Amino acid sequence: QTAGPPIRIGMGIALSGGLAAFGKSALLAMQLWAADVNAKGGLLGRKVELVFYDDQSNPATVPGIYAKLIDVDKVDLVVSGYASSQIVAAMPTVMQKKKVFMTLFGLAANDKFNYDRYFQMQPNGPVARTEFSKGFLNVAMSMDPKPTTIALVGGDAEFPSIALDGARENVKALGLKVVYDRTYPPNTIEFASVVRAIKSTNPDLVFVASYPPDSAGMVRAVREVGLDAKMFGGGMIGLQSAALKTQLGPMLNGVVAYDLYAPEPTMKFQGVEDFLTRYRQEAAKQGVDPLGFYIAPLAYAELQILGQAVEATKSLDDAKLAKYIHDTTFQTIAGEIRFQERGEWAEPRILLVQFQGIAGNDVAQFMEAGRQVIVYPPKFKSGTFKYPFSAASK
Amino acid sequence: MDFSWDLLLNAVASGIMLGGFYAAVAIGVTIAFGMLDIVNIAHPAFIVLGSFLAYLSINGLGIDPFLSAGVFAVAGFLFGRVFYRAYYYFFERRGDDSLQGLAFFFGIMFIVEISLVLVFGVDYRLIDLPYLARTYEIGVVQIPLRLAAPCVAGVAMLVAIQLYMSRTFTGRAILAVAQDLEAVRFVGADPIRVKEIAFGIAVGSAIIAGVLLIVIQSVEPSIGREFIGRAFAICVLGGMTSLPGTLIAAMILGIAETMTSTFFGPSWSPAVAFGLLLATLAFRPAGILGR
Amino acid sequence: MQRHVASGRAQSGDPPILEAKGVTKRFGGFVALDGVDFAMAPGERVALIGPNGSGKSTFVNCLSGALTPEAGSVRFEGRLVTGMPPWQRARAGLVRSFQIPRPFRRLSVIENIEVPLNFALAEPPPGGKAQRALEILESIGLGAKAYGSPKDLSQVELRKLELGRALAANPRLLIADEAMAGLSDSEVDEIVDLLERLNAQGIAIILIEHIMRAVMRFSQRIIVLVAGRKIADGLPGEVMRQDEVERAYLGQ
Amino acid sequence: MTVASHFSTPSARRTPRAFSLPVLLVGVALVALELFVGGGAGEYYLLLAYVILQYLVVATGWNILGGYAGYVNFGTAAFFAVGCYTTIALQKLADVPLPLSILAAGVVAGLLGLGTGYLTLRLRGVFFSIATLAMAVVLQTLIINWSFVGGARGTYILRPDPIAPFTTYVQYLLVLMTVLATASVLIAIAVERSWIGMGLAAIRDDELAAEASGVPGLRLKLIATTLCGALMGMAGAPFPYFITYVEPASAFSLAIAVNAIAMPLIGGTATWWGPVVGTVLLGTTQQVLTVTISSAANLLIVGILLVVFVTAAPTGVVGLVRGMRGGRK
Amino acid sequence: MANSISIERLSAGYGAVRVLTDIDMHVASGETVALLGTNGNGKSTLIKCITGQVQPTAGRVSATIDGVEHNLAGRSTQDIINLGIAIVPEGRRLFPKLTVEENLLLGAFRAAARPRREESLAFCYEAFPRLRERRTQLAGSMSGGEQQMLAIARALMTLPKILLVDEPSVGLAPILVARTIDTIADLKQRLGLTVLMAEQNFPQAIRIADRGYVLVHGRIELTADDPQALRDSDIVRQLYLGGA
Ligand SMILES: Nc1ncnc2c1ncn2[C@@H]1O[C@H](COP(=O)(O)OP(=O)(O)OP(=O)(O)O)[C@@H](O)[C@H]1O
Ligand SMILES: Nc1ncnc2c1ncn2[C@@H]1O[C@H](COP(=O)(O)OP(=O)(O)OP(=O)(O)O)[C@@H](O)[C@H]1O
Ligand SMILES: [Mg+2]
Ligand SMILES: [Mg+2]
Repeated sequence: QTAGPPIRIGMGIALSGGLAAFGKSALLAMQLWAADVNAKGGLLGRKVELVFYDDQSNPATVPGIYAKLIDVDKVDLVVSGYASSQIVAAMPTVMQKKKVFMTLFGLAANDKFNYDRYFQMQPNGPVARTEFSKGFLNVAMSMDPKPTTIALVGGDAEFPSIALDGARENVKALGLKVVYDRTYPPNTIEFASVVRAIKSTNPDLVFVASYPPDSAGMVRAVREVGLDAKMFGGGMIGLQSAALKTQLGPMLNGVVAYDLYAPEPTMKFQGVEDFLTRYRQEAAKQGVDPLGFYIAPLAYAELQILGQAVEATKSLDDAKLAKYIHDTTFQTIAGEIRFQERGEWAEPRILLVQFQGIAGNDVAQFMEAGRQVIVYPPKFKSGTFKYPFSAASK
Repeated sequence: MDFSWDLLLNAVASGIMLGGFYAAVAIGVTIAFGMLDIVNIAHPAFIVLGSFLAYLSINGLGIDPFLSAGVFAVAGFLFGRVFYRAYYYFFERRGDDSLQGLAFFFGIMFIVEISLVLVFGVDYRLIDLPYLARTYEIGVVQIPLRLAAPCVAGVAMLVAIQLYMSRTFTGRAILAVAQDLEAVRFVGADPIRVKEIAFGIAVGSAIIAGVLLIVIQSVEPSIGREFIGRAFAICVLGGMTSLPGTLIAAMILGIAETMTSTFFGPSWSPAVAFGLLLATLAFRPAGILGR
Repeated sequence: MQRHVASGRAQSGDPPILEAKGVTKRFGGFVALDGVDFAMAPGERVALIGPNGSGKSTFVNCLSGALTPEAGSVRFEGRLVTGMPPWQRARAGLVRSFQIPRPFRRLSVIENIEVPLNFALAEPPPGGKAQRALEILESIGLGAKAYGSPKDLSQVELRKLELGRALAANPRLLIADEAMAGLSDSEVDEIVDLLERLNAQGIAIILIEHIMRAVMRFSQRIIVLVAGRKIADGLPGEVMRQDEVERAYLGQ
Repeated sequence: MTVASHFSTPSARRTPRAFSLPVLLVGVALVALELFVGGGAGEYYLLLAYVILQYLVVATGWNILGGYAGYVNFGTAAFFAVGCYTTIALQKLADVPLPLSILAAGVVAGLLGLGTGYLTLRLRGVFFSIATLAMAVVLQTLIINWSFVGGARGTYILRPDPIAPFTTYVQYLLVLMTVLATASVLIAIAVERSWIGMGLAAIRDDELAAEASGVPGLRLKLIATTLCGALMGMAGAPFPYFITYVEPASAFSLAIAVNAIAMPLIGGTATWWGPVVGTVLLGTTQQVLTVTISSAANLLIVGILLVVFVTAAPTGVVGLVRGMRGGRK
Repeated sequence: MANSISIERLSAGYGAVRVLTDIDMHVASGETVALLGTNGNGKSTLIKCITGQVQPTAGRVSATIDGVEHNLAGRSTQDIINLGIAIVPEGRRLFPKLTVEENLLLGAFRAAARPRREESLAFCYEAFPRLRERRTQLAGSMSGGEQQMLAIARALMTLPKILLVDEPSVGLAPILVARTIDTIADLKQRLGLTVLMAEQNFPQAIRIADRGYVLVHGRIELTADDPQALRDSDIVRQLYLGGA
């Protein structure tokens, strides 16, 4: 039996608006964690309760939500919603109250604040900027003959901008020639013009940094227009979700994309498969991403870490928790996690996967190994990289 | 980008295809906003509703949405009529001007959007029609069916509605009703019924535009917001009350976007497209085919 | 072309208060005004008549600035006003009323009068604006409805309001575009009386009217427009006897 | 008939004068009160008040053009964002203190308003509205491509330490916003009761007739667009410090555009207190719903409330109250 | 067949303001009846009671169309128009942004009029050649007189049995006043209409009227069974011919 009032964990999270797809998926994972913990008797013998409010994908609602969570609801712990904008909007309030802040997918959000109780779950590592293109370029340079030219394209938004900045840096270091470097505005519908303009510059590599609807738009346009590049893909958010995978189906073959998890033999962390099974049962009901590869395991792991810290320090004291989290290497369903001083993963683990052998639009195939072959980093490599793009597309 | 005829022709072709789809999006705005003076800011929300109906059609019932679109459009038409009745009852009957309705439609927009979230969830939805996965080539110009089919459907819908407006009595009465509601009675027509039918057509067209949207790209409940600006801009650029004007304006916007995208960098295409609108308004304040 | 400047306060030799030369206005291909010349002396009472569609209202619009003519010039009290916005002309004393009443519907009747009092006058009226507004309303017989809405006025009352609003602008030249259409004989007389009182104060008046009784009673000079051209300009009696006028306007 | 209740008698037109002192006093009292409330549980309420007052400024600004002159500005978010980005640019350039940034934002956004006014002076009614919408899109594109202020990736604006009498920075922000809100309401009152207000009302009803009555239409419209722009810009100026990270999407947010229009409409557009009532009602409701309902349903309820509000009181709460006071109808 | 209007003990007004009191009136088949009275005496209101724009507070309004009697009270304007009663309303009420021809075609909206629209159109153009010249001009940009013609023509397009005309001469040049009144008489003859015409212009109205009523302050002060009786009446002399 549990004793004492529940331990309350508060957050604002996008349940409506443009970020809701990820927000809801993350929330579901966290709710599963709460259920798991409560089934085992809670934390410190107390039940765990999530207190969450819809931030409507609008960061302007966030300061109020966190002030309310901390001052009025008096939650014991806070975690962030998805993503950078919302995290940063909460930072002043959270910092003022000196709360430990576990965050979901903040891009270098703590670089300016240097808050020592900030911990970030996306495995970007200390230098997020360059990480999203590192795998891509690394694999690209392994091709024979070596590529010489690259096209960079991405959306006019935070993540794509940062990923492109990093890509430019990496490309420069490698001495590749940039033949196309343009961005497209949010809510672009027609990507054929973009792809045609890229094609006319004849690049060896095409690196894309995009959000879900444009990721799909780009892939489709590439198939419709045709592209002779040796390698195509990059930091394309959305290709991790079942919705786009099933929509695009065989069009994905050959595309390389960054990912955070793939059901490959190299990624069989403790508990993750069990988690995904349970997640999928719920997700189908709620209209949330039914695969759950992208954000869900990390959201679950986030609370695993917080929970472990509470149990280990036997305390809800933010200072103690922060110290413990800094000092510990955690084994989670998302693998082994250790944080560096600014709260990023000490070792980045951005994967690069290549879609191979996709046939039809059935969702089940994406749960199998061998369809999203990990080609980078070497530690998790699960198959061979196929190139050029046209050949890999078969 | 370096110039080439190949790129130019393709940019124009893409622009036209995009324009055809934009036209479908803007038809309902031209009818409701331009002709009936109803500032239906929730129009894009109705479009997204149409997308989800299409999704339901193929994934729930296994029926090609191009086949069921007609049924949905009729449902939208009837819904639009009921909806207009309510709008009439609460606003027009009392003689309030259309501005009053604006807040009302903002409310409707949220209601539709969140209802979709609650029913369908927040995930991106799309439909896959294998027969549209083809790309035809005419000379150097590539015509992907995924864009061409919605364009053709959009233009066909516009032409059909335009014929209805100019050739039928009810159609002409729709054009008249915005100008002098009471006077429509003097020719023996019931203006409320006329407006009801017109609004029904507007909503019906939104539903079809939604079907076309989900053929073109993936859709989530709040995506309609992105179309508010474009839809209203096209309506105004076209001259408010003119469907042919709407078509021309949609094409212009589409071509401006693809040309900018091809030759100057896509990032500037909204600025060019909407700058064009501003310039047009500055030199021809009544729009292209404004009366 | 003879120019008659009859008695009243006007004296021949005064520089004209209004002088329009070669005013031309086209709508698309259609020529609504075709090189109309027109001059009038301060304090003069002129009637502008012509068949429907002959361009009278269009001419007024060109004089008041609501339309810009394609060619020609308009001088008011010696100043070139072509290209001047309507409100400046109103402030200068060139004021018009509209053929179809255009009240400010969401303002009260008295506020309708206060608008020109606030904007068209060089200095506030002696005794205050509210006072002056009431005076004007009394003088046009709308005193009782001062605080009501124009929505509740009848057509006639709207026409009176239209005139009252023009008066409030303290015109030097008043252009009344069919101020009497639809009024009863006694009301027509009332308005003619009112206009005469104003004229006695030195205001020049252009009357556009189809009610010949009023035209004949009021005007010192008549100008006839037909199809955008001036076909006659002279003393009322003479003009009315001209064949051309009879054919084009009076009938029979 | 109850005509008199709908139309201001001469005394009714003068009433705003009687209100400006109380408004000023309320403003001063609020500032004094805020200085006592520091961190702790108060912080939430300070933030809540900040958001509502920010909308009050926006709604009041919108109403000067939309309510008084009948020109519906759809580009509110652009003016707000210009205020935001003025602060950001000045902060990057020279670390300019916030009160100065607010004034600068007022000037920049006011100039933008003036420019819009000039560009669109030939446009009446809906054409003007759409032109402002187009202007917002163009501006957003410019900002997206202007890397000095962060471009598409956004930029961080960290809050400095609070200055002397203030114990937290939020308190400081709120006091500034309270001053701004008080000022904007006073401006609205001044406009409403002056010749400007009457001229704008005449323009709203019939622009041609107004000009014929000597109303300098263009000049008054320019005054209104400038004031409207300046107030919205000033409302946006402190926003970067409020959310600390600004990207174009959050500065040009739909919420701003919706609220700027919905709040005056709910309250009533004919008087200065319409937007005040509307903001307090809708703003409070939104804020409270956000932190009480833990699902997307809060936006649903906002939507339903909007619909209910405007259907129950189509002339705004002000109109409703007047109607009730006037007896029948 | 018989087409007539009959009004019994009718009272009507706007809100608390009573405009018409105890009106009894009859327009028999094939007659042209003039409704006289100076401004604000209720002529338009009476016509609006017939067309359902104003609902009477008491009394009965009925019309007989092709021998069938219809009670008009409580019916909507469009229903009444559809019975075969057309109106040329006060202020013309055209569709300013539609062309002349579109305005006319709309006139044939009525189910009974639709099949014969081409015929009616030809008739109207023949009766008003000016309209044919201006068929593509927007109605709103036409002069007052042209608009009046269009309003009459539009009413004819509904193929009415009974024509109600509210002050056709307002705002017309003298030459057009006479011509318009003649046109109405002519149309009546050619189409076999029953006409009720509200008019202030007594001398013109009397030229074509078979009978007349004079309204003063919302009451019928005179019922004249022939034109001469109207001319001879004291009231008319007082009101129109400058007596008193
Ligand atoms: N909508 C209305 N609301 C209130 N009163 C009205 C309305 N319409 C007309 N009235 C009043 O009713 C009375 C009769 O008006 P009506 O229009 O019937 O007169 P009329 O004889 O047709 O005059 P006119 O020659 O000006 O057309 C007038 O006093 C007028 O002020
Ligand atoms: N905006 C416009 N576009 C096209 N034609 C116009 C426009 N305004 C006026 N006209 C035409 O110009 C001519 C003159 O019109 P105007 O209104 O000046 O006549 P008017 O002499 O005032 O007639 P009325 O006595 O009937 O008022 C008419 O034939 C009219 O149709
Ligand atoms: Mg005229
Ligand atoms: Mg009348």
